[in-house]
Formats: sequence, C-alpha cells, structure tokens
Amino acid sequence: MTKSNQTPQELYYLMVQTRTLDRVIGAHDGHWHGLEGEEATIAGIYHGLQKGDVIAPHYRGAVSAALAKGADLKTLMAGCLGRSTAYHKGRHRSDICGPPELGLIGLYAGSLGPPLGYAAGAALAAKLDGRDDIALGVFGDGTSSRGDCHEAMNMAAVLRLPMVFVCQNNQIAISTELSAGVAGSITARGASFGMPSAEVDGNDVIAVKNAMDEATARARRGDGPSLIECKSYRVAGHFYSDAEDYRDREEIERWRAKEPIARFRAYLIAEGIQTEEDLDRIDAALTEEVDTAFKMALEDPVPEAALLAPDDVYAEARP
Amino acid sequence: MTKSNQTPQELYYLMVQTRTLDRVIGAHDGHWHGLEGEEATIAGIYHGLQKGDVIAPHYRGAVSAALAKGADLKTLMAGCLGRSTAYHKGRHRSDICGPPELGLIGLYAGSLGPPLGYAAGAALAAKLDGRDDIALGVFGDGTSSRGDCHEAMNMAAVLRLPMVFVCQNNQIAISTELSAGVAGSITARGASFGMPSAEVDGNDVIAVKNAMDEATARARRGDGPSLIECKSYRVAGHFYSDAEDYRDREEIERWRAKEPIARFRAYLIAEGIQTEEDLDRIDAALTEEVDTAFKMALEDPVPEAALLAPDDVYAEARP
Amino acid sequence: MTRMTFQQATVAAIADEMRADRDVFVMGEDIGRFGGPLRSNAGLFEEFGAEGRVIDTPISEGTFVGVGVGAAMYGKRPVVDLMFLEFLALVMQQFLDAGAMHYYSGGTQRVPLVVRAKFGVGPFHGHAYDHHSWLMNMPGVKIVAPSNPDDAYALMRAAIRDDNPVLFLEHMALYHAGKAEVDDDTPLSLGKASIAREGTDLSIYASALMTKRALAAAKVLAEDGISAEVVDLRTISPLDEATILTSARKTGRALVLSEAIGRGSSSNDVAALLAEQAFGDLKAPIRRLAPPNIPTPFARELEREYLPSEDRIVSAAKDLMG
Amino acid sequence: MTRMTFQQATVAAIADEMRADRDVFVMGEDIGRFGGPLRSNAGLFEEFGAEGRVIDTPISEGTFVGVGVGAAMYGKRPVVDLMFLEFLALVMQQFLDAGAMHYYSGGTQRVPLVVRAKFGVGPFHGHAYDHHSWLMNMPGVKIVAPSNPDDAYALMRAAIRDDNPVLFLEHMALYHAGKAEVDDDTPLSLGKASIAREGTDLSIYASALMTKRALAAAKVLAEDGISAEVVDLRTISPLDEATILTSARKTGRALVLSEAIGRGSSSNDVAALLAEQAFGDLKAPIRRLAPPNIPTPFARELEREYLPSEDRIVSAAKDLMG
Ligand SMILES: Cc1ncc(C[n+]2csc(CCOP(=O)(O)OP(=O)(O)O)c2C)c(N)n1
Ligand SMILES: Cc1ncc(C[n+]2csc(CCOP(=O)(O)OP(=O)(O)O)c2C)c(N)n1
Ligand SMILES: [Mg+2]
Ligand SMILES: [Mg+2]
Repeated sequence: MTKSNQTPQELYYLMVQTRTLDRVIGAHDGHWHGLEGEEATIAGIYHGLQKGDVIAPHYRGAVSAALAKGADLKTLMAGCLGRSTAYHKGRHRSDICGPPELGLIGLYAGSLGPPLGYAAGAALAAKLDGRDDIALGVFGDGTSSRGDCHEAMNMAAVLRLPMVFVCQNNQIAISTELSAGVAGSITARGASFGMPSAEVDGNDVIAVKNAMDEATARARRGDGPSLIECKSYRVAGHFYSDAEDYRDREEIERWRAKEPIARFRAYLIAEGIQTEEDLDRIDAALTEEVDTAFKMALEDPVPEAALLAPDDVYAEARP
Repeated sequence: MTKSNQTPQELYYLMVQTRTLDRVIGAHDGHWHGLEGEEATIAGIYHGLQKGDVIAPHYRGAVSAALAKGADLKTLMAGCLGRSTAYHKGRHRSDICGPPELGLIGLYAGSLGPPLGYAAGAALAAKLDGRDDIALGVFGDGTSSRGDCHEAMNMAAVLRLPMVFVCQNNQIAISTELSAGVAGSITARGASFGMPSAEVDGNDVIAVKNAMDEATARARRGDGPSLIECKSYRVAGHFYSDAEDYRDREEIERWRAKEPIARFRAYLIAEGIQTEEDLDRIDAALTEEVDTAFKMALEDPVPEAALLAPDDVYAEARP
Repeated sequence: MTRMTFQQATVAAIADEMRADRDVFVMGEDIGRFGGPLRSNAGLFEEFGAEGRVIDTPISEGTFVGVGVGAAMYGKRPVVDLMFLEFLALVMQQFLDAGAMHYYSGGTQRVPLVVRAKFGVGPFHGHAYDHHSWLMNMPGVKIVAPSNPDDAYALMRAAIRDDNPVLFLEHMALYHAGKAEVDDDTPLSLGKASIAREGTDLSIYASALMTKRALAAAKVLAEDGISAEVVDLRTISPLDEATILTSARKTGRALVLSEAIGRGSSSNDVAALLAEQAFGDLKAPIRRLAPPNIPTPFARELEREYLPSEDRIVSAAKDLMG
Repeated sequence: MTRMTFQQATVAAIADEMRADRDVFVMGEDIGRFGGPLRSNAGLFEEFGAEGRVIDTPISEGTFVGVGVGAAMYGKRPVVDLMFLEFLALVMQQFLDAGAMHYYSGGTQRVPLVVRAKFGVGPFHGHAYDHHSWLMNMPGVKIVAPSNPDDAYALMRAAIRDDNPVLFLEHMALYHAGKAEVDDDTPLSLGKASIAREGTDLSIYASALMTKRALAAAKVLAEDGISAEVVDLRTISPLDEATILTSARKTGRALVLSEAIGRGSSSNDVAALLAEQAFGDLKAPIRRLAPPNIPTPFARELEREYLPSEDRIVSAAKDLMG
C-alpha cells in the first residue's frame, strides 16, 4: 500500500464518518460507546488496509474498522439495532463484532483481550499461505492489562508474524484512570518483546497514519510485528448514558478543545489540500448518508423468534 | 532481615541440600525435575526470608523453598512419595506444592502462572494488615510467557504491593529454547511496568542474594515490587528420565563446568570464610541427613484408600 | 426488617460484614468511586475507601481473582466483583486451584473467597451469559444464586463467612426489580434449598430468575387446579439433595428449569439425582425446560424467546400432569 | 488395516490429513523436535517440520489456542496440542468464542479447529484431571473421547475435517496400551455412539477408559448370566441421543459411568436424557458411577480407589438387576 494522493481526503472522510455515526447511534442507544476525541486514532489505524488483511479492532471504533474494510453502513447499523437484515441476522451486536467475511474479528463472547490471539492466528495463516496480508490487533489502554495482550505480543515476536499491535490509549477504562490501570509504559512493553515500538500523538491523524504505514510495510515484508501506542483521550463518556461523576469536567473540556477533526480540517485548509467548501460538502454528505442508513435500518424487520434455529450453532459439512 | 555472619555458610548449606535431595529423589523417581545447575539461584532466592513472608516458588526448586521456610525434610519427602505422613496426607505432590501453613503457595491444579497472582494476594494481605511481610513470585523463563506473569507484575506495580518477582531463567522450557519461548528480554518487561529490574548471574549465589536483599528491603519499606532475572542454565534434564535428544551435549557440558557449588566452594575457601574440611563436613552431614530422611519416608505408610473422605473437600465452619 | 431491592440487599450484606470484620474487603474493576456497573458496590467506597478496603483493579480478571485467592489464603476475606459472569472463562484456573486447596493441603488451607457476578437476560442488554454450570464439575467450589432480596442478603453474609471459594450470582433482571422485606436476623448458612411455594402435584426446581417465573407459573397453574411446589435451590453447588428428593417423593412429578443452555446445565444434576434416587416415587418422566443450545442471542425478540417463559413453564407443567 | 497403538493411530490420522490437505498444521508446546510428551506428535516434525507446519509455541495456552482459532477463521485447519486437559481452564474463553462464531456471524464463519488433550488416571502419574464436562455447557463446541485405536484414527480424521471447534481427548491409560487393528477406510463422522458390546439386560454408558472397563465388566457379568450392552459414546458433545435412548429402551436399565467427578459430569446429561425420554421403558432407577467430588488424588493407592473400577461396575450392574 503506498499512500495515494487521496489519502488526506480519505482520512478526513473516515474521521467525520466516525463522528457522524457516533452521534446518530448514540442518540438512539444509551449503551453506545462514544468515539468523540478518538476519530484521528481510529481513522489513522484503519485507513488503507488491503482486502486480505484481518483486523481485531478495539471495540470502541469497531464499526469504523468494518466500514474501512468495505462493510455496508446500513447493514452494520441494522446490526447495532438487532435487525434480521444484519450481517449476523440479529443474533449478535455489530457495535462490537464486525463481519468476519470482511476480515473483522469481533468480541464474540464479550471478553476483551483474546481477539489479539485470534488476530495473531490470522497473521499466521497469511504467513503459512505466503500471502503479504497482515493482521492488526488493536486494544485499549485498559485492555493492555489483560495477559492476552502480553501473550499475543510475545507469540507474534517469537513466530515473527506479520502483525501490527496498536494501543488506542484514551487514558481511561470505564472509570479507571490510566495510572490506576497501567503501570509503566505500554510502548516500553512492546519494546520489551523486542519489537519496534513507538508512541504517537493520537490526535494527529497524519502521525498515526505514518506510523501505521511503516509498521504495516514492515509486517508485509516479513520483518515481524511492531507496536504503536496512540495517545489520545476519551472525550466521550464510557457510553452515551454515562453520568461521568467520576471525572474532572475541566480535563474533558481541555481535551475537547484539542479535538482532532477541527485540527485536521485546519491543516487541510492551511496546506491548500482541500477548501473549506469541499470539507463542508463531505460533512453534509456524510450526515445525509448516515441519517439515511440509520433510518432504513430502523425500518428493517426484527428477527422472527420462530426462526431462532438452534441447529445453526454447528457448521454443517460443506457439500 | 540483615545479612548475618552466617549467611555464606547458610547459602552453601542450602545449595548442597538442594543438590543432595535432587540426587536422592531423582534416583528414585524419573519424573523428578532435576535441579542441577540452578542451586545458586535457588539458594540465593529463598535464603533469609521471615516467617510471615509468602512464596509462590517456581516448581523447580519448590522443595528447597519449603525447606528454607522451615518445613521438615522427611515430611516433604513423604509428600514426594505420596505417603500419608505428608503435609498433604498423600493427597497431592510436595515436589510442586509446599505446606501453605509455612507460607508456600504451590501448583494446586498444575498450571504454571496463576500462583503469581496468589502471591500478589498474599502481598496485599500483608499490606492491608500493615505487616512488613512480603511475597515472592518466582517463575521460569518458559513461564514468563504466561499472561499471568504480565498481569501480576502490572497489578503489583499499580497497587504498589510488597512483592519481589524472580525469574529463574535456565534458558529452556522442557525442550523449548529461550529464544523460541521468550522474545526480547524478561528484565525489560519488568522495567516496562515501571519497577526496578535487574539481571544477575544466577550461578553466583552472592550476586543473587545481594539483589534479593535489595528488592526485599524495598518491598518491606513499602516502596513496591521489583524484578530480578537470574540467568543460569538447566544442566539437568527436564526430569530425570528425560532422554534429552533435543539438546546439544556440548552446551550442557560447558555449563556443567561452570557449576555453582564448586564455584562458591572455591570462593569460601579462598576468602577464608570456611575451610575445605568444614565444607566437607557439611556435605557429609547433608548426605546423611537426606538419605536418612528419604529412607524414613519410604517406610512411611501409604494412605488408606478407605480413608479417602470426599467430605474433606470443603472446609467446615470453624467452631 | 427493611425494604430493599436485590442490589441494595447484596450491598447491605457486604457492608454489614465489612463493619463486623476488618478482614473483609472488596475488589474489582470500577467498584471504587464509580460504584460498579448497576451500582453493584454503591456506597462502599464512601464508607470504606479511606481504609483501603475498596480496591479498584486493572482489567486482569485472572489476576484480580487470583489476588483474592492469595489474600484469602493468608487471612483476609475478599469479596471480588467479576462484573459479569460473561468473564467466568477467564478465571476458571483460579477457581480450580482455590477449590482444590483445602483437600490438597491436607485440610490446613482455607480459602474464604466470594466472587460476585452479574448475569442473566434482563434490562441490561448484553452480558447475559449464564456460565455457572461449568463450576459444578469443579471440586471444592460453591455456587449460590438467590432469587429475592431477603435471600440475597442472608446468602451474601453466609458466603462471606464461608471458608470456601463461593461464586455468588446476581441476576440483572432481579437487581432493581422492586423492594422486598429483608430480615437481617435470618440465620446464615449455605447449602439449603427453600420451598418457595408448597404444592402437591408437581415439583418445579429453579433458581434466580427461573424461581420468580416458576412462582408466577405456579399461580396460574393453581387457577387451573394444579398445585405446584416450587423448590428454590439457592445453593446450586453443592445441591441440597435432601430437600430436592423430599419434594419429588411427595409430588411424584418433577420439572427442572434452567436459564443456562440445556446441554451441560447444572439442572441436569438435579434431574439425574431424581432419576437415581427418587425414581420409584415418580409418576411421570422428568421434564426439563432450558434455552436451546445456542449462545444468548442479541435481538430483544430472540432474547425473549430464548429463556423459559412463564407460559412455557405452565404448559410444561400441564404436559407433565398428563 | 494396520495394527497400531492409540497414540500411533492418533498421530497417523493427523499425518494422513496433513498429507491430504496443506491447510492442516499442528501447533503446541514441545511438539517439534521433542515430539510432544508421550510421543503425542512423534514423527510429524521430521515429515512436515521443514514446511513450517509443525509449530512449537511459548507457554501461552490461551494465545496458542487463540492462534488456532484465528488461523481456522482464515482458511487453515489447525490441530493444536494442549498437552494436558489439566490446562483446559486456561483456554475456556477461546472455546467459548470459537463455539459462538458460527451462530453469531449469521452462519458465515467456520472454525475448523481441533484441540487435543491428554488426560486420565494412568501410567503417567499426575496430569490426570478430567475437566471436559465444562465444555458441555458451551454452545457450538464438540467433544470427542475415543476408547480404542481404531476409533481414535477415524475420529481424529473426522475431527480435522469437521468445521467446528472440537476437543479431542486422549486417555493416557489407553495411549500405549497395546495395538489393535486400525481400519483406514472407516467412514468419517462425529456424533455417533457405538454399541461396543450388545446386550439385553442393562445398558452401560461410557467413553474412553470407562468403556474399556465397562467391556471388561460386561465379560464378568456374562459369566453370571447378565447380558450388559455397552454404549461407547465416542462423541460426548453433542450426544448421540438416538443411540443412547434406543439402548435403554431395549434393556430397560441404565448404568452411567464417569471418569470426571460426579457433580456436574457430562454423564449427568445422559442420565437426565434417559429420565426424560426413556422413563417409561426403565425398569429400575438410573444408576451413576463416578469418582467422589474431590480433586484427583496423588498417591497411587488413592488414585486407584478414586476411579470406578471393573469390580465396582460389576457390582453396580448387579445391584441394578435387583
Ligand atoms: C475481559 C473483560 N473485562 C472487562 C470487560 C468490561 N469492560 C468493557 S469496556 C471496559 C473498559 C475497557 O477499557 P479500554 O481498553 O481502555 O477501552 P476504552 O473503553 O477506553 O475504549 C471494560 C472493563 C470486558 N468487556 N472484558
Ligand atoms: C500453564 C502450563 N502450561 C504447561 C505446563 C507443562 N509444563 C510443565 S513444566 C514446563 C516447562 C516450564 O518451563 P520454565 O518455566 O522455563 O521452567 P523450567 O522447567 O525450565 O524450570 C511445562 C511447559 C504447565 N505445567 N502449566
Ligand atoms: Mg481506554
Ligand atoms: Mg526454564
């Protein structure tokens, strides 16, 4: 993957798409995990992957990851709503679990951490097949404390798997501040497994993108895994209906002021890459697109309980 | 614990005791996990702890850990043989599981890794009680790849627990060489959790002991956990009946030549701390002591199957 | 006597034990200032936080339950919040080890540990998985699943006082579902089922939400002249075999409910026990009612259909009456 | 037709599948040059090692089984060696996720994964724990437990060809316990019990070592004029309900064996099924035989007493005959 001329626009698009769907779904569902403040990190991580690449996304940002891999917006939204038209037919949640046929590894039984191992397995499959596909394992700062994270990094390094680990460090896990969850440094952990590891400003989409490009190229070349820690901040609540009485309002406002979309917008305009009007047009188009998709999904049928076929739990032998 | 004048002799005693019981048990039980080559590491780690300290020892060396905490040699041997006179009455294995009443946390259901968390719990108990007791969590290089190891280090660092982590790095796990099990460096992992971490020569009992003294003092002061990596070599097979066709004979012989007891003996004599005769006397006394204990244990009764009381699985309410 | 919700009763029991015994402390993710999801630890931080007895942990389930095990081994009585039963798979080794300790130590080691877990199809969409049955086949572990606030209070106190590792189940559909009288003098002990309703025609075996549904079904059945006895297991492991058998011997018919999927459910132990030891008194085949053998589905419509409903309990009971 | 031990048959099945399908590979601790404890992967490294299809891993059970899950999701057919079933507690989440994938993905995801595990009281002292019952209550997972070399061969091939996560159990007391004919043309499929011995007076349900003991007991019973039918479950999850029921309906008596402790054992599913669906045909209570509810003891004398023995099977069968 070389960076196309389109990259800045595409990044902007992904960032605004993330923000737009966040607002639309969040307004409807108080349990939706907000994305505000992390749009640059999310767009920078998931932009520009190739078809055979596999992602175990962090749950916060999983819908954007699926969209970046070509999933259909309306179908994903139907999945958030539990409609029968969803990729998973209403059986699961597309907010935390994207379509595997597009290379998405989700939270199947709900536990954070183990998907990093599944991503390592996808990387091993690519390596055994001699493909230049890679796997991304993305995790939050809180999730970094799961032993799975350590095991997967060590495994990927020992087996020299084509993999990139990314920590979406928003400095909090539900109500637990970074310092109460994570001792030392996540970047240092990556380095302790002997892999190239770097911290980047997660509010700077270009910085995230550049670090990703380097790490993915390295993985595709067969030179093994790397870690990127994207330092950002969860401006959003843990979920939309979070009362957030455990946090300092001022700190949130300080970070809100640094918000990544305005920053990137300013950059695109200042550098003459896009005009304000272009960007406004993208914004408007996305609002329209997401609203429409959501409305359509809302009207989709709910699954018929009678069709709840327990036989589907086992895959039948292929004919 | 300040180092007493007796320390060198006591260290020597523990090393030779370890070697002696290794030979005696190993000759009897092909499944015994040999200790040859690691006597300095083992003695250096377990010497000089206080009564309330708790140890989750690495399984290779667990009998020495129990002895260092005051367990009775004959009773432990009866435990290796499954006799009813054992601490555990023949129900379990004292080669991997010492008496908890003396502060030993063993491998209860056999999995390496989780005892590090139990040790952290013992450390938390000491901290909550305001005691200056500490907990040791000891693990092999192979075991360092278990997520438990990462989780326990992070937990201990975040909660600032009075704990010392020690890696008994003998550069192999069954047949898996260090480089195929461990990417990067174990010492660096400790450091990545923000704790003081140091590698020492595991064949140099004084170096191990000094590092331990520093780390335990730090923990007792309430300044939190540290990691010590003792680099040594498993001269022994994985267990006594190991055919070892996976290893280079020459490498083993190279390490056998560096064996820690001869080295420490030479040091003690050269420094005038002990005479050769003194040391010979210790050796002979230990041979006698271990042989006698083992013979007595062998004659102890086997558990009566009829007494296998399933009711004992639950602790009854205390009166 | 106070009126409390299930959630309040559970937290009150913990607080009372914390006041009575300085060795009791609580630990888990987001249980401090935040108070835990669904207010599962509400108020504890305010009262006991300054003493360091309310401990927020990193996301390391195996290890924080392990810390509970280790602290319990050396003098404390930890009450660890797993958040959701969904995460039981991550702490199996810790239960396995803890359950083995008393036996394997030759009887010297005690592990007075309580692990709390919210579960169940209910208002909190998702996180519903009922995995408790795995622990049935694990020596030395106890499982408790109250069906109402009064039992929640008494059983939580009993669990904290018990010297064995206990999994304490908190059903999310019962959690804030109205207040009931809580008697803080109830004598405390684990291992006793209760006859939640007496009856003569058939015995319905249940726990947690299934008990509530069984009681509702029993009312409907009574209108049709069928007298159902509802046995609330309360302690699922070990089972109160005497109470279970006595009821079936009396009524001659057994309907066994499960919120966990049928295959491998703890309810099969109840059925097998009856088939072995009450066989001669049974007038009809044992009947089991459980969700299909699939993971808990997400869509509300599917989720609803998934669990044994009051209606299905009624109709299974009628079938059983022949 | 060749004569092989259980261990040889298992490895031969894997090697045959590796030859037939390049997507099959093996993975685990010490399975490369070392060949695995008890020679569980003997010869595979020599034949397939150079192709990178025999992968030694660090001691990270959750993650190496997880790597198996991920590789299976994306085109491979991994055969992962867990070494001992003792470590099942460490990989529960991986089974749980893998078992849910086909259903939760809406039917698009397949997870053709085999996880092998040695277990059982036997010559290899220690590592005996039989934890498989936990996976009964886990949707989408299959469990296979052969009792002889021929079945081991056929079921291993079937497990590798199956598109679902399978736990494949290898009993250490059967592993090197003599050779038997192995028919490499046996049609392959999971989910079928076999009638290991026909009989008319009672049905004995068993798997793995318990099948061997049941067959030995049946011989003794025959001398006393009692005709025991032995049903070898082979696939423990899902159960072959039809074969199980047919046998009990024919003989009218059921004895259910378990190597796992009785409480929460998968054998209770068999008992519950019979109590529900063959009740009318049963002439006597269902009888269960299992170890006591304690962890597997260490001393040889205790270990021996722990398991249902041939003698105890005989005497339980005689009891059942009244
Ligand atoms: C293993 C596990 N433990 C706990 C949870 C419950 N949980 C859901 S989100 C969350 C916080 C995760 O924190 P982080 O990884 O920092 O992600 P963020 O929410 O900040 O994006 C927790 C604890 C879970 N899903 N899985
Ligand atoms: C979780 C777990 N996995 C695998 C095993 C089997 N096993 C026993 S010893 C051993 C090697 C351990 O290596 P290391 O930690 O380096 O210790 P060493 O044997 O070298 O002293 C293994 C894999 C185990 N007991 N527990
Ligand atoms: Mg976070
Ligand atoms: Mg080692």
